[in-house]
Amino acid sequence: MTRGRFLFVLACIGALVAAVETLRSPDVSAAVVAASMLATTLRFATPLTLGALAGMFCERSGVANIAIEGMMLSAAFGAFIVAAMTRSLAAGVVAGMVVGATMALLHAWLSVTLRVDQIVSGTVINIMAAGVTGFLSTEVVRRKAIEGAGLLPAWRVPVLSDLPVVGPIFQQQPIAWATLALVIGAHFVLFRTVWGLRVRAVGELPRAAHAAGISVQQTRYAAVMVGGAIAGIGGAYFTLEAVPVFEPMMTNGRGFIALAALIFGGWTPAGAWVASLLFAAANALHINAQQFGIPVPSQIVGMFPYVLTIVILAGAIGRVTPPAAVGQPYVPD
Amino acid sequence: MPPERPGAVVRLDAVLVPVLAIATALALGGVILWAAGPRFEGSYLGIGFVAEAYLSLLEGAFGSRAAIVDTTLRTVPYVFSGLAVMLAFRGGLFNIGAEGQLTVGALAAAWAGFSLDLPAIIHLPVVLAAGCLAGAVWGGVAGLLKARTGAHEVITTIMLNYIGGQLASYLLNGPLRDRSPLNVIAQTPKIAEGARLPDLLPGLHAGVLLAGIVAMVTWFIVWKTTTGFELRMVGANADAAAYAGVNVVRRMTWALGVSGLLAGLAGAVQVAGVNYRSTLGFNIGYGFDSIAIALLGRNTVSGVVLSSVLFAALRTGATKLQFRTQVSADIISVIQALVLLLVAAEQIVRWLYRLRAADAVTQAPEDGATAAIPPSPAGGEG
Amino acid sequence: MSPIESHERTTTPNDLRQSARSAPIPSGTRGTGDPTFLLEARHLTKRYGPVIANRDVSFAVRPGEIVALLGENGAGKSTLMNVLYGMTVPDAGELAIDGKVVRLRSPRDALARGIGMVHQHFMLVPPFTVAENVALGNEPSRRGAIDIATVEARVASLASRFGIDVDPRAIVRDLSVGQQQRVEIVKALDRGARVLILDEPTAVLTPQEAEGLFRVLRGLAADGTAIVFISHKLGEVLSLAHRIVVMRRGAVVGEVLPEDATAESLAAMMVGREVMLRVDKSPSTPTEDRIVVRDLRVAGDHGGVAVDGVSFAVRAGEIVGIAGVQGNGQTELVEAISGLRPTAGGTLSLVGVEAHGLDVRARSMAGLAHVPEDRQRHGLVLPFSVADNLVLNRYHLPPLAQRGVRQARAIVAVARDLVARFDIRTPSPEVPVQALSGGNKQKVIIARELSHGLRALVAAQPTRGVDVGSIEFIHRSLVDARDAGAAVLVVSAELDELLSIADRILVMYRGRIVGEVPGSEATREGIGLFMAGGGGATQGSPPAGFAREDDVHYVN
Amino acid sequence: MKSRRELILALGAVPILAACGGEAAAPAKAEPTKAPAAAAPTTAAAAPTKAPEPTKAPAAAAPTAAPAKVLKVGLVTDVGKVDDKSFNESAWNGAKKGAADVKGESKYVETQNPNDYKKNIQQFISEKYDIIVTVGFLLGEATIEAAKANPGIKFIGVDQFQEKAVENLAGLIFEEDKAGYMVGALAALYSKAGKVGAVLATDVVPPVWRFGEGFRAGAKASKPGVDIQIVYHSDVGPEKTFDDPEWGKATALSMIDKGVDVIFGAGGKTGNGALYGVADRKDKGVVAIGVDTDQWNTVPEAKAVLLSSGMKIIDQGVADIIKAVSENKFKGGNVLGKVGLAPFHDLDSKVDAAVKTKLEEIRKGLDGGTIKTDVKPAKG
Repeated sequence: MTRGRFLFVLACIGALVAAVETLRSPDVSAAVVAASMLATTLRFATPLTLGALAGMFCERSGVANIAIEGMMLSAAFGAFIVAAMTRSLAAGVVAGMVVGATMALLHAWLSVTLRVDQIVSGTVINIMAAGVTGFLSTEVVRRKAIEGAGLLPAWRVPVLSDLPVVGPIFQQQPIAWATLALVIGAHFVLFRTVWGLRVRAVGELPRAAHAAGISVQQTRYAAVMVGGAIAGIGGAYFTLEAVPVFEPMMTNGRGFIALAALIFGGWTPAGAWVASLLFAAANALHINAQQFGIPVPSQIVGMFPYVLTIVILAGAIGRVTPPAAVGQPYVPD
Repeated sequence: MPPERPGAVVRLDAVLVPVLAIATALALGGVILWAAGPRFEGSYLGIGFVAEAYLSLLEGAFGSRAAIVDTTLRTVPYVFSGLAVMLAFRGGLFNIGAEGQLTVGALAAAWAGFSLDLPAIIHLPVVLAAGCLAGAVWGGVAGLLKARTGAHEVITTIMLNYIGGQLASYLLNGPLRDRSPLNVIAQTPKIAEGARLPDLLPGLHAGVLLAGIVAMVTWFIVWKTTTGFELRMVGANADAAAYAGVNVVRRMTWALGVSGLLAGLAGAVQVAGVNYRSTLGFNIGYGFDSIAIALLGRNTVSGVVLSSVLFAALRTGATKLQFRTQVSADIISVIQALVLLLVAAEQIVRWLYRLRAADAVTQAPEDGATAAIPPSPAGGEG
Repeated sequence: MSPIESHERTTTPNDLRQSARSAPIPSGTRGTGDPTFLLEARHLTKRYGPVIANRDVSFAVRPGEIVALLGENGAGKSTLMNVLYGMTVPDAGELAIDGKVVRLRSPRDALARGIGMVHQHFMLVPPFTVAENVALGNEPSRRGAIDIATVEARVASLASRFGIDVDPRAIVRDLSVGQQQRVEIVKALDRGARVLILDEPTAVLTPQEAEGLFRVLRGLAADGTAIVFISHKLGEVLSLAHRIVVMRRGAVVGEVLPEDATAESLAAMMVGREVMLRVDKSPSTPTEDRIVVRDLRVAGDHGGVAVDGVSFAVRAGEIVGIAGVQGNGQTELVEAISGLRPTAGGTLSLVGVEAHGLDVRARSMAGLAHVPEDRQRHGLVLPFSVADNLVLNRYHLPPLAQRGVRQARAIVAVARDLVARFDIRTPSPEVPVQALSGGNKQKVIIARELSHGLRALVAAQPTRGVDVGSIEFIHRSLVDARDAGAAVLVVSAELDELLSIADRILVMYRGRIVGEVPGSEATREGIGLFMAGGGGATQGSPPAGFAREDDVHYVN
Repeated sequence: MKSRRELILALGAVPILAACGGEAAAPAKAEPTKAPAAAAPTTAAAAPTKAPEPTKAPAAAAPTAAPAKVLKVGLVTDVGKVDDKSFNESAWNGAKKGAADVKGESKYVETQNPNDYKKNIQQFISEKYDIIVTVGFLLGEATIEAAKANPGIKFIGVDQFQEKAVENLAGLIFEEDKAGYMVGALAALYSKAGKVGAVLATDVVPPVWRFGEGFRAGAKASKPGVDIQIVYHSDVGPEKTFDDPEWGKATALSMIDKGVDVIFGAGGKTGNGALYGVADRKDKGVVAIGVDTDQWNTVPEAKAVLLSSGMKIIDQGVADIIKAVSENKFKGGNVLGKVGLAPFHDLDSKVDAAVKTKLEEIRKGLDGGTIKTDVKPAKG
């Protein structure tokens, strides 16, 4: 993410907060509003960030991923059903990761091994995820009257979570905390580790990586599946951290907003996180403004991430460069 | 890269693989149905249940005159949007935005239909043209961005789908909303009588005819005109097209614009022939379905038409299947996803049925010449 | 050499270099099983569909030996090299290292056994630093993180030891071609290469840069590294190699020591018969200007100036050649003339018309034909039929199209005519052009470009990767076009080609024309000097400051 | 089943069910038919004693109808599933119960796409069903069309207001504004912080909007000066707005952050999300109010914090009309279903008697027309 775009994002977030601050009702303190907006923003940003990180590992290795939505949706279902069956939330999260990674394995098999067009492969996964989870939620969850296992309890930062105004920010649930850790972890993995270097090499110039003795296929499989597992955590967020139920189509297009965040963030973990925060902040503003009786053009809020992404892609606010080999199957020889 | 003009052997192959893919997907769907069915009740194995499910699907799609009419009506928008995706594919572009283009097409058509006061003979064409124009603009934006800035059309068309949805939400709740006190729905007023597509047969509007004509025109343009030649050239090798004097920027914009036009026409025909208005939320699912249709149809016009019939039949028959078996109609989506999977990854089908791979023209790499031409998004078999 | 030693050498490559050998290079042999061979290929065969790229190829190299693999484009050198490096698995035959048969399934296997390679198309990741590129695939790590500092130190030490100038922290994208090649060599050395394979390493270098490279290679060989040097340039092969292996049509056709060979004898082995050096042609009788370039400036792909104020004119009835090492602006110049690339300044007139604002199509209609440098990328639409490719520039004109509708019968008729006239070997005009051989593909392009209303022709690398028979045919066609009154501009990296057909030769260096020589007076040496940016004795003066610039980049 | 008994018992104790009939607040001038016999306003005295055990119901109903053939009831959902814990489920329960009561059979078809409305209705027509229930106002047009074309079949359109009565179509409509009004009043009266909130699906959908604006009016009227926070999920399309529990929860939490202590969640799964959000903060003494059905039964996770629900008694309304058909008492036109508050369940002891009294007054006022919600039928 370029410095200019980073400042642009900061300015946007500042403007969002300022907008609420100036228009809020007199009996709620500014600090409360700011803290509340921040809390809401972090909450909305969690699945977006996870989705964007999932897409990042995938695309950094040169495999386009428009199937974040499908991976998250199927993981949301898998996490829910396993948690419900085992009555273990931890098992549910693991199941979410396994399901996400399994969908990713399908994506990798199709696009890396069989060299199916990566967009087509992503489309297959999205359609399949919607159909299979819808079908199973009717035929299994409904028929067997399966009840959810509840939600992951919040983890409180000892002293800080008891503070009056900002307290809620420091009592997030595990996946929200894990997301922050994953942003840092993903940055470290991608830019500081051997595997990260190889993933990036494979995504930029696969023949160079191949010539250096790296298996392009294995690296892509691994990266896509790591991404899938992260998408799986994002899916588990919906059914184990946000609400204790699974609903068909409950990811509600967030996988595509995550894709937008990934692009807006220039395919970097920090950038994707900041972009997710920005998009989440727009939603938080939408909610907060209504709370204070300010009419908001909802459709404009709804368009915000998508318009911004097109603008960025068109190069109007700095330019983003995708990994050079994204979308191209690697054919050795 | 497969040759564009396949020989006879390959042509047979081009039919065989999709047919086997469909059969395999239905078989797998049958296994799922069987698992969901009452298979362990007594000695009942549940095979009959699967058979009943598929028979009801067939009956629901083709079992009566009404069913056939319904399937035909559903085929119409699929043909337009499937052709839209196909045309873009031929130009090497992936139009995921059929849904958004269809939405804005429907909006524009409805607007032209209820707000303009024109004689019937020109009103209908104006309505259809308005839908085409709006769709063309929506697709053309993505084309222009691709051609001018390199912004990938997959991403921009996805984003434009969402923007189109929000635009529809705004317009249908605001400027274009039916203001009659009785209307409580986010929809436009009904379009004028003269703006509606006449019925060919009771319940079957003339859009069917239009779909046939447009399919033939599309075929003619893609395969017989210089424009189509340029389109295919850009799709197969944009660099060579530029070298041959084709204005690639213009041709890409044109391709996505015309693709959007066709999708917009799908929306307009739904407005003029079926709903007589544009209602929020009525255009869901066309985007991905049309991609599946174009791929299943191997990006050929006849393939698109046949695939459209198949998808329409699946959707139409789903009701009866659900009614008879009380199994979730989501099974249809599962089957569609399997069809798409098997068509896209035809190696699976070949492996399953031990088919010989189509004679790929392999060649030795020439020293010094990198044959680094990225594959076109769709396998481009004619 | 025992297996244990070999293992140790693989892991600690520097041992070998420290015990630099100075033993005389044994004379060549094609026999197998010689225990002194470090790397040996035995009876390799590799097919691609109907094409046999390597036929029963046997080849070997000893430690400290520089073996040149000589052959024309398409002789099978690259395939052999890919097999040696594990990138291609042969259909038959085997490889032996230190006398032991090995199977190389991937470059990883090759690298592990001490085989390093410098590819013609560099295998460097542009956004990475030099150190990251060197580390790739062999990364030291500490507590999970890459220990890039260690790699940087290793690069610096290797660089200083072999006199290779590279900054380990530089971003590869920002380096010149010559520098990138050095990074490739360092990369291979860092991986402990005992055998270094270089694929056409001088194709992108000036003669001076090439000389620098040779110094490095000789140093490495003296240190015990076995070097396989792939080339089709006779001169450098004779001056560098200890032993020369010649390939033709996928097979090894001969093996000689340089002291026993001459350029002529090598050439004869390469092509299988005496090369006709000059095309039989009459003196040119140039008339009016057809291509006039004045002070033309063209931007390169990544910003920067690729063509920096070039002026020349090509007249009807003459062939003007542009010589120069690849990457000195010739590609951009040709693209600017044909309309594919916008100009950044200066004027260009074609057939008497100011070309500014005319697109590719308009220039083509005005009578400009263009044989592109990269025929796979620009010249042909591979999945299209031969017929469609033969009309790629005229498909929109009557009688091939009437009111926007293509006329299949007329197209096939034209195609049949061209197939016959230009002797294009194809089963039918309907088959996809990708099924044709390289020479026939090029003939498709030549046929298309030379067959209609030709007034000016720009041909870039017209015979690259083409068999000898086709080369003669193409040269003949160019001369015929000239004699028919066309202005012909030929850009070629093959000096011999220009020497044989051009009436005048211009030399490009760093975006400028640095010299002009009449074809009849041109010599390899004279033009070579210009190509290196040096002043010519014949005419013209080097661009100001060239000498200074030249030495900024490399200190050997 | 248990739920019904408890509901009605509770109604006996707190008779706050607003069964509004007559001319009161139909969106337009058309005259709603009074809900058939069983749907008559439940009175405090009658309800507890007459409440039939559902298992016994068929026995009671059988002698009255004794149909020669089995009555077939088909139901077409709006886009969604019959177990949506919301109006589709409620209507399906009503259809099942109604059919069972008259020894008929029932079947449903779940709609996947708005384009399928007509076709799904047609399915039941071609199978010669006697009664077809269509759920949701979006199906209104398709239902009217089908009813006109098939005069021999009785149609029940849930949430479908009819401009002109169709003889064989009963439009079961509800005054969500009144339900919302009562919810708003309850919220305002219960709130200790003086801050109440509503988390709603999109205001583009009229019943949602009426719930929301009714809530506003009720809260304002009952406790002037109360801080009312109403948030609609209008930034997504109608196909998503009901299916976004994560958003509902986040919105509820955002309100709780600002001191809101009573939250009304209305809008399918999105509204349910708000209930989950409140349940998440139950240690703060925050309570939630559900919608459509008594969500104490459908959202068990929120039992402990569920104060009440703003109900549309769809199931009983549908069942009653089915019964009327079997008794040949069916009449087309708009049928006004009952709306009201669900029992307080776990929190009953926390609601002051004064509040209960006040709510009863409001119910009567709404019922009798002395209190007006002044909510338009739809936004804009």
